[in-house]
Amino acid sequence: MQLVGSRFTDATAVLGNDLATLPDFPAEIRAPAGTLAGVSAFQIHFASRDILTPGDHPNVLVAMNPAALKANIGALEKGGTVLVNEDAFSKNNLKKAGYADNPLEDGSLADYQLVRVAMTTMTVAATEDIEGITPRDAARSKNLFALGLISWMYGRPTDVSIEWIEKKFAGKPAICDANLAAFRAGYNFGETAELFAVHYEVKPAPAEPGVYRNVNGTTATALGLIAASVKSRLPLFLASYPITPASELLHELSRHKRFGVRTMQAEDEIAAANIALGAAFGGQLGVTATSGPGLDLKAETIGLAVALELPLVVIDVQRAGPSTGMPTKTEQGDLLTAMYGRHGESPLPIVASSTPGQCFDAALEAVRIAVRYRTPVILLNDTFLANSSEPWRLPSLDDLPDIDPAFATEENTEGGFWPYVRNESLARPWAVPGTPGLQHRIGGLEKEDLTGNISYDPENHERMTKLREAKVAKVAEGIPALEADRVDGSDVLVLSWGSTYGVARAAVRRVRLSGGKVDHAHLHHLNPMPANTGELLHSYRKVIVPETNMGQLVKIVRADYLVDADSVTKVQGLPFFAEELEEAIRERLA
Amino acid sequence: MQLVGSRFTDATAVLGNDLATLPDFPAEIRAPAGTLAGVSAFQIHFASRDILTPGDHPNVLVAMNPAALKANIGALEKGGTVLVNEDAFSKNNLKKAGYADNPLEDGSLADYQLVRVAMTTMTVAATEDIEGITPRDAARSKNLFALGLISWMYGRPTDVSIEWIEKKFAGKPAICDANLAAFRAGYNFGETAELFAVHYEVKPAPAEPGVYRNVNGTTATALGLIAASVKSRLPLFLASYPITPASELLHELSRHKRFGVRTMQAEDEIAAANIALGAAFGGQLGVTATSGPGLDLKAETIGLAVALELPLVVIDVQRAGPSTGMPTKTEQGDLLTAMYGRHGESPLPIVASSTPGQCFDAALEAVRIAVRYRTPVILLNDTFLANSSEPWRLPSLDDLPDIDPAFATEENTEGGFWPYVRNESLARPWAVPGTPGLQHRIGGLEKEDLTGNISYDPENHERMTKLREAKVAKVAEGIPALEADRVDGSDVLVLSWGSTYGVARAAVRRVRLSGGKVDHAHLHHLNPMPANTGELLHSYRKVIVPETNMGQLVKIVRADYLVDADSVTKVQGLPFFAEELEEAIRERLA
Amino acid sequence: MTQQVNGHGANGGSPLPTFTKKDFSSDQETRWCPGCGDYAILATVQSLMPELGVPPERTVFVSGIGCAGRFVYYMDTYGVHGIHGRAPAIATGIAVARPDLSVWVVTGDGDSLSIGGNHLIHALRRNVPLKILLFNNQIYGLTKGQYSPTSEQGKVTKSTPFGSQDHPFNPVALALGAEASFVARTVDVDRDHVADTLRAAATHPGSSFVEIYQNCNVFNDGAFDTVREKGLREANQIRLVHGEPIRFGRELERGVARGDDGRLQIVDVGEVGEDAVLVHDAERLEPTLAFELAHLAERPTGPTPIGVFRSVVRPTYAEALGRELAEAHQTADEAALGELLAAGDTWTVS
Amino acid sequence: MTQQVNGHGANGGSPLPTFTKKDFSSDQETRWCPGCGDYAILATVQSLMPELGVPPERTVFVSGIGCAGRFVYYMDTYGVHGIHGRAPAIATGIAVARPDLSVWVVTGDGDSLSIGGNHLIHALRRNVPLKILLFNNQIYGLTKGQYSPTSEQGKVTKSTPFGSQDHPFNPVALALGAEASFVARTVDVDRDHVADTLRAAATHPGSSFVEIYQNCNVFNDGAFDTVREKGLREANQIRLVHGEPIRFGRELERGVARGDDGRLQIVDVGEVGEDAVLVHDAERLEPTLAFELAHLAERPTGPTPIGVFRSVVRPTYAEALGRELAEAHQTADEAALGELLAAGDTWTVS
Ligand SMILES: Cc1ncc(C[n+]2csc(CCOP(=O)(O)OP(=O)(O)O)c2C)c(N)n1
Ligand SMILES: Cc1ncc(C[n+]2csc(CCOP(=O)(O)OP(=O)(O)O)c2C)c(N)n1
Ligand code: SF4
Ligand code: SF4
Ligand SMILES: [Mg+2]
Ligand SMILES: [Mg+2]
Repeated sequence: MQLVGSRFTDATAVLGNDLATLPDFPAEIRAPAGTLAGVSAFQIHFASRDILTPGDHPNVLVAMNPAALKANIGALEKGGTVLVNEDAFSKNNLKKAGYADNPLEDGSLADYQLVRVAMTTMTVAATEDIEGITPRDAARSKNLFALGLISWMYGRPTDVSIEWIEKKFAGKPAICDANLAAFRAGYNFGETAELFAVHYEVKPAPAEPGVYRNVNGTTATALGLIAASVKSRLPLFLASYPITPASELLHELSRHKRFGVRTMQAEDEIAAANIALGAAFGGQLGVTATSGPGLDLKAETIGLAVALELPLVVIDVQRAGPSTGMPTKTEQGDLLTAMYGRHGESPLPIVASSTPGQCFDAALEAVRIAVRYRTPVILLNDTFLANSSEPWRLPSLDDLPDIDPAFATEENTEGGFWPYVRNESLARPWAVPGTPGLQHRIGGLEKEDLTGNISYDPENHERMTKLREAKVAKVAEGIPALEADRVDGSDVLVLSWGSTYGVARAAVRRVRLSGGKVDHAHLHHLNPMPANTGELLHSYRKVIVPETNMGQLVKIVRADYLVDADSVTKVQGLPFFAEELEEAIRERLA
Repeated sequence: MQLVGSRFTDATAVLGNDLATLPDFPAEIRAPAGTLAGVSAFQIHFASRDILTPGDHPNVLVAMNPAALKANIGALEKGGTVLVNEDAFSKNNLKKAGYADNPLEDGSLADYQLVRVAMTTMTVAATEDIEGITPRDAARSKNLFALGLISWMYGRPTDVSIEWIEKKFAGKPAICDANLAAFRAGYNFGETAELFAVHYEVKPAPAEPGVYRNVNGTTATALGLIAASVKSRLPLFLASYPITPASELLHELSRHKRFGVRTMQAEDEIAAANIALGAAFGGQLGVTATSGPGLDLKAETIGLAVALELPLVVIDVQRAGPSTGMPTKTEQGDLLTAMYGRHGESPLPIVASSTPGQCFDAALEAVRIAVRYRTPVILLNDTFLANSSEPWRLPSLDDLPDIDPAFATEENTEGGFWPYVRNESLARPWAVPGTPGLQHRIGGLEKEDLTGNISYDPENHERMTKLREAKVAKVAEGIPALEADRVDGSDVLVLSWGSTYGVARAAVRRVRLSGGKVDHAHLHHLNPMPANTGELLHSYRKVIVPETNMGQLVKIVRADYLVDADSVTKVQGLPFFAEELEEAIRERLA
Repeated sequence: MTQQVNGHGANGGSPLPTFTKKDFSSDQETRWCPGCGDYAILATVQSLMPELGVPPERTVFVSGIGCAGRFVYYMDTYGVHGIHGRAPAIATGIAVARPDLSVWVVTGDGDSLSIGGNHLIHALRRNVPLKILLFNNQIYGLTKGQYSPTSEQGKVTKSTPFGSQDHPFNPVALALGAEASFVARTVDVDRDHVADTLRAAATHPGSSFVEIYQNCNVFNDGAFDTVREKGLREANQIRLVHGEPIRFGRELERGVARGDDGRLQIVDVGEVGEDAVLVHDAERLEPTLAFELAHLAERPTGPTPIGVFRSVVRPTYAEALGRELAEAHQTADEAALGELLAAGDTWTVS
Repeated sequence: MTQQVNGHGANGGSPLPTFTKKDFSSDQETRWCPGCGDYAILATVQSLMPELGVPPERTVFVSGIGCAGRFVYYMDTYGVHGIHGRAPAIATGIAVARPDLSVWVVTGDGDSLSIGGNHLIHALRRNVPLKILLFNNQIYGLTKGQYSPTSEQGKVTKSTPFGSQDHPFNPVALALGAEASFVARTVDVDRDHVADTLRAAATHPGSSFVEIYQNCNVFNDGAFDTVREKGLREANQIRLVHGEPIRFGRELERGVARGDDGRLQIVDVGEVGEDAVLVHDAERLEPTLAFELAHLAERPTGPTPIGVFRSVVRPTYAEALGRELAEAHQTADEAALGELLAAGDTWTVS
């Protein structure tokens, strides 16, 4: 069972080469008698070989009834996904399995990602028009519904399963149709309801001492924003419009009333950005989260935030584009639009998360920069980070950065207040409504330096344009230098950003294990980059930049530092696999 | 008079050093008796020394009454601007001046850019609350209104004029206030009504034989689109939302009913882009025109067009940003957002106009590429091009490119039609509604190669992503190589794009006149660039890229060709002046 | 009028071949959840199409993003699955460019009333010849169950664990406020009523707006039971029919009448007498009566009017101009172009 | 209610200093065309502000782009001159974040009804505490005279040399269709009426929507003469006052009454008798009467209702929740944060 599960999903991960194992497979998930004795369930261990966690805890449990759940939940790893047929959780079945309360309701599964699907109902509905199929027969097909569903979740090709079903039930056309209908219904449900392969494993760093918990990127981002709110004393105001995969952050934060977190589902992404910007003008921590299509729509408003010089955090959970693309698949396709996706000269800082747990630090860092420099900041996450989880070491609260809103409270010129006077960080004062005497008006028209009055003066425009750019450049002064993870004698560097961190480390480690000499550096700040970036890159004979896009960071480093960086790309809606990247590095070492 | 006018505007062009001439100036525009005898009017010749046209025809005529108009219109150059005080065009005054019909109404000024302003009314209104000022006095101040208005139009500082007025009328506070009010009213009217410095001069190329007329960039663009419509037999459908400076194109095209040109003022830029895209699906020539803020809003829809692979022409008349910025001022700030301003990997061709007349060819070229490759194309114009005019040699109709929509009319697979089968240009078939048997559905989700059905298959996504990129790259096969204008022994190249063409040529010519050796090349295609671009750039020791932005093309050539190109920028809402650029080139020759 | 626009009967005069449901059904597998209300609507639309006398190739379906948006893939007509909220704009471009086509928009309550609200009200105001079908399931289906602008206030969803704070739209009232010339409402599973309503919508010149109560059995099951389920709907569907008294209930024992205070109220026909019952007038020029009926039930939780609220004829967007432009385009040749280019003042350099 | 929201009287209990017009006037030079209707509105608003008892520092004006949008620069309050059409969204963020502020939106007919239509209807639906002033001049002023969604059909403008093809919106009707709780209309130069209307708007809990007929003397002069000019307005302004019979005309000789067919009509009071005249009820819960009055005059070219059409109290957006969150934020300290981070299942590595 376990075995089949693993074979199924290992195969899923590499795709294609698993056809052999398929035929016996559905049989394995035939519905159980429902007692602990005759349990059937199957567990999927979805992991590319390299990033297997120590100990073979499965990551996904598909439980067709309470008994199956009870028997197998113990083995499932924390943070894993539990996919249940909720129709089977009747009082009666619960009793049979020896559950006092319904585990789907009583919160006992809080540590897992619970996905409830009415598999029986849907299977029956899907098969009702088929001649000569009783609801009983139909119900039997629900395993095929489950197979269809996980086939969707793990992007398995359907044709093979379909052929197999057709062969297997060649004799019984009705049953065959029912099973096909069920399989398709399951697959389509996954697609329609945009269910994810909810869980990937990322190997944790060699565990430092400390208290750990499992978090996925969405939760870590939410916690980071809440921490930033507590640290800065700024009320957190998230305005978003639902979009896969960013909706989860809206869902997550909407539960944290206790921290005074305000979430608002806006009428669209443009409104969401403007509402968050309004909240920022009102003196709160304005955040808006979206994915590619929504980022496009926010462009004009982000440009306004650049002109207003107000703190605003824009989170883009990247997904496969262009256009609607593949909404549930991962991609690093939005770096260049984050850099340049606004008309005119409108630079802003960009931060990117590297691992599920690091999303916490990245969120804090985005807030720190936004508040300190009074600027919109784009935080780049992606589908892979949002839905992956890893053991996360709880930070000590004292290690968290202090974030001081430093609101303006006094006039800053005799007899008045000028909103565009700058401090040593080139940041302007943040004077919030309610502060007597500091009334001021700001807008998107070019402003006169210092006074902030509308100005069409040519030199002033050039000065302000350069000031806005210089301010963003200044952020580099407050961030750590780019460090390479080195081995002696290496003259090749792998430079990664975002969620490619984990696989780049793994690939580099693999290359080294077999004697290859290669270093690794990772960028958490994409704009500005650490001050020493150019110098570091030039210290190597070769720089390799792996990205799950057509090569975006590589364009920036080539333009900025004139290094002949080499691009390794994958655009399949999937993360790199260590073996793929290892291969690519080897070729370039030769 | 003439003299003052010229001094005034030469000064305007370089700004600042004209203060000396100011004091006498308003006196010069004191209202005339209104008879041809005692005419007063003034003419502004706005031209930076280098780009003076042969013959000293003034470009702007400010006529305070019919007599002034009649006396001076003859001298005004075709296409010039006539700024009139329409209040003064009473039957009576017209008779006095010997006009049978009102020249403002009878179309006799069709060859000029006529700006009618009710100067007297506004002056009276502006001064009515001033103690001790009779409407008669008030009316006298209208000259100051005119001065204020042109001060706005030519970006003159107001403080000097104000001081001067205050000094001049120190004795008579009421008159002084009235004049100040009038001056401010004029200046503010210019700003509020977003009036332009409607006319710049660009030196025509050494005139080849042929028939010439004057066109500004807006008209040339409109003519190019109409020509493309006639050549392709595709009805022209412009959907736009008004925005300075792109509105003029909407105004211009809306007058060409006779060519079946459909213009639609949409509810916003997003709608405009989608309406144009819908028209394209319907088999028409869909065009949408806007400026920076509107381009931001169209981003998501342009991405959809990339996925649908339908012809769509998006015209961006660039203005000074970021955000609302300086709506009437010019800038080349949108190149990078045209390249990358959409989420995911969504490449598209980009064409940029170089001179007012060349806007005609650029528009045709944008349509040719869009139709041939079934792709959205961004055409980059700017405020300077749109409002400048130059003598334009009429093209012979046979020289115009043939544009063949090549609509699909037959099934392309046995028993069916697949919308994503590609031809040798990697273009897909354009099958328009009404064609029996070719019904098909297309959308923004990733599509299966060939069939166009929705596909989440990893390899397919990578294949389609590369196909979309390869298709755009293929455009390079159909465009001329990049030619440099060479002098012997030069190892420095000035590489320009867009409206910087004229001044780059002028500056290069100036440098050469004094013995400097420098070449010049100009890019009309920004994406893809001509196939030989890298090779050409690498054949020089130094490449200088002048842009009226913070350096955008330079980023692209550095990234693509790894040339250490040098950026010369100006971000003042004004074009370069030849002397500025000459200076910058000299420094780099040394 | 419907002869020239909406593609109706427009077949170059030649007699129309007769079509069947199959001619309008694509080979794509339907991918909604089993039990979804969208299936019933699809089946009805596919069967209705042949009746309308517009061949598949002159029929276009345009949709935005959402479960409803999948609809276009299942019709064997021309179709565009656009981006979220923009279907009315894309469809406007198609319909204005091609008056010979019959253009349908399929959209959800989030797609058309949340992100797409502006395009919807402007299409209605302009009276662009579009048949707009709003599948209202009072929820965001595709994104897994957030509340929508038609969800009841206080609704607990993924994005509102403590209940939504928004007062919802009444789609029929919003459309009427936006000058819509044809406004109707129907219920997904009520096949005949859906067919009758869409038939009327199809032949209406200009924009027709049809709100279809659609059950999302996965994320918002039962939202419309009152007017949808056997045993309840008989008592709660107030079926509006132009020119007929507004009566409902199993024995038509109840009706709508105007009280002395001038307001509409639900009455017992027995008590007030048949003559007191209001006669429905969908063709009344001012939208006030339709608006009053729209507010008879703020939500479908009790007696609720369905059918055609308003159907008035006013000029469709740029119709005459469209014909003029089409002709002009035909005659605009290179000669004309030559004149245009040489217009105004020219001079010759030799 | 208005005690807690909209910033009214909210001054930490301490008595308010008294303010003057000057306290609300910025030092920026007004830059509208001489004779523009915007001047009159600005003067009235600046004089009204001191009355409202909200200090300048707790007053915020938000605008979009357009001539109307310049308004914010002339008020010595906090202000945001946003981007085109988005003012209601920016203002929503401010008002929801800061219920202690009095938030005003100044917008034009293009800004709020064309590009900004969606944000407007959603703000109204949610009943966010905003005072929305729509300066309706039926034209695009700043961009030099294109037609707007309120321009009459057939209007000849720069973008429509052959006349516009669009049927216009009726802003009051649109707002009512969008569930607005307070809807009014007034005329720029009618200072007292503007002041009275804005006073009512200011104290209304939730969104108040005020259409102000504003003359653009440069690009659309005279659009409102019928209800704006001496000699005409006396006969054409139908001044709505809650609880009073709807009468107008120099001697109040005309009125509005409901005919036997149930429709509103303009009557000669002498003929029908005083008792037949309809008494205005702005507080009637359902918006139907207000909607009928909105359609009494589709355009201000004859007798036209002005004043408050509708004013009903319903919960403002997230009001109670807002208080709850504010308190929660106060008490959420690092200890609480520590617990949150360590929530769920943890293990220790040593
Ligand atoms: C620009 C953009 N924003 C958000 C989304 C995510 N999204 C897709 S469909 C949808 C709403 C679906 O609800 P509805 O329109 O009611 O359709 P239903 O699924 O209920 O039929 C959302 C928010 C998107 N695809 N694009
Ligand atoms: C995104 C965007 N689109 C278009 C414009 C150009 N624009 C500025 S104001 C305006 C309309 C002004 O009309 P209205 O809202 O009625 O205000 P008014 O000037 O009449 O007071 C337009 C189209 C812009 N600034 N931004
Ligand atoms: S989620 Fe709801 S609306 Fe979407 S397909 Fe499933 S049942 Fe239908
Ligand atoms: S253009 Fe019209 S609205 Fe704008 S300032 Fe001038 S008069 Fe006022
Ligand atoms: Mg829905
Ligand atoms: Mg206006």
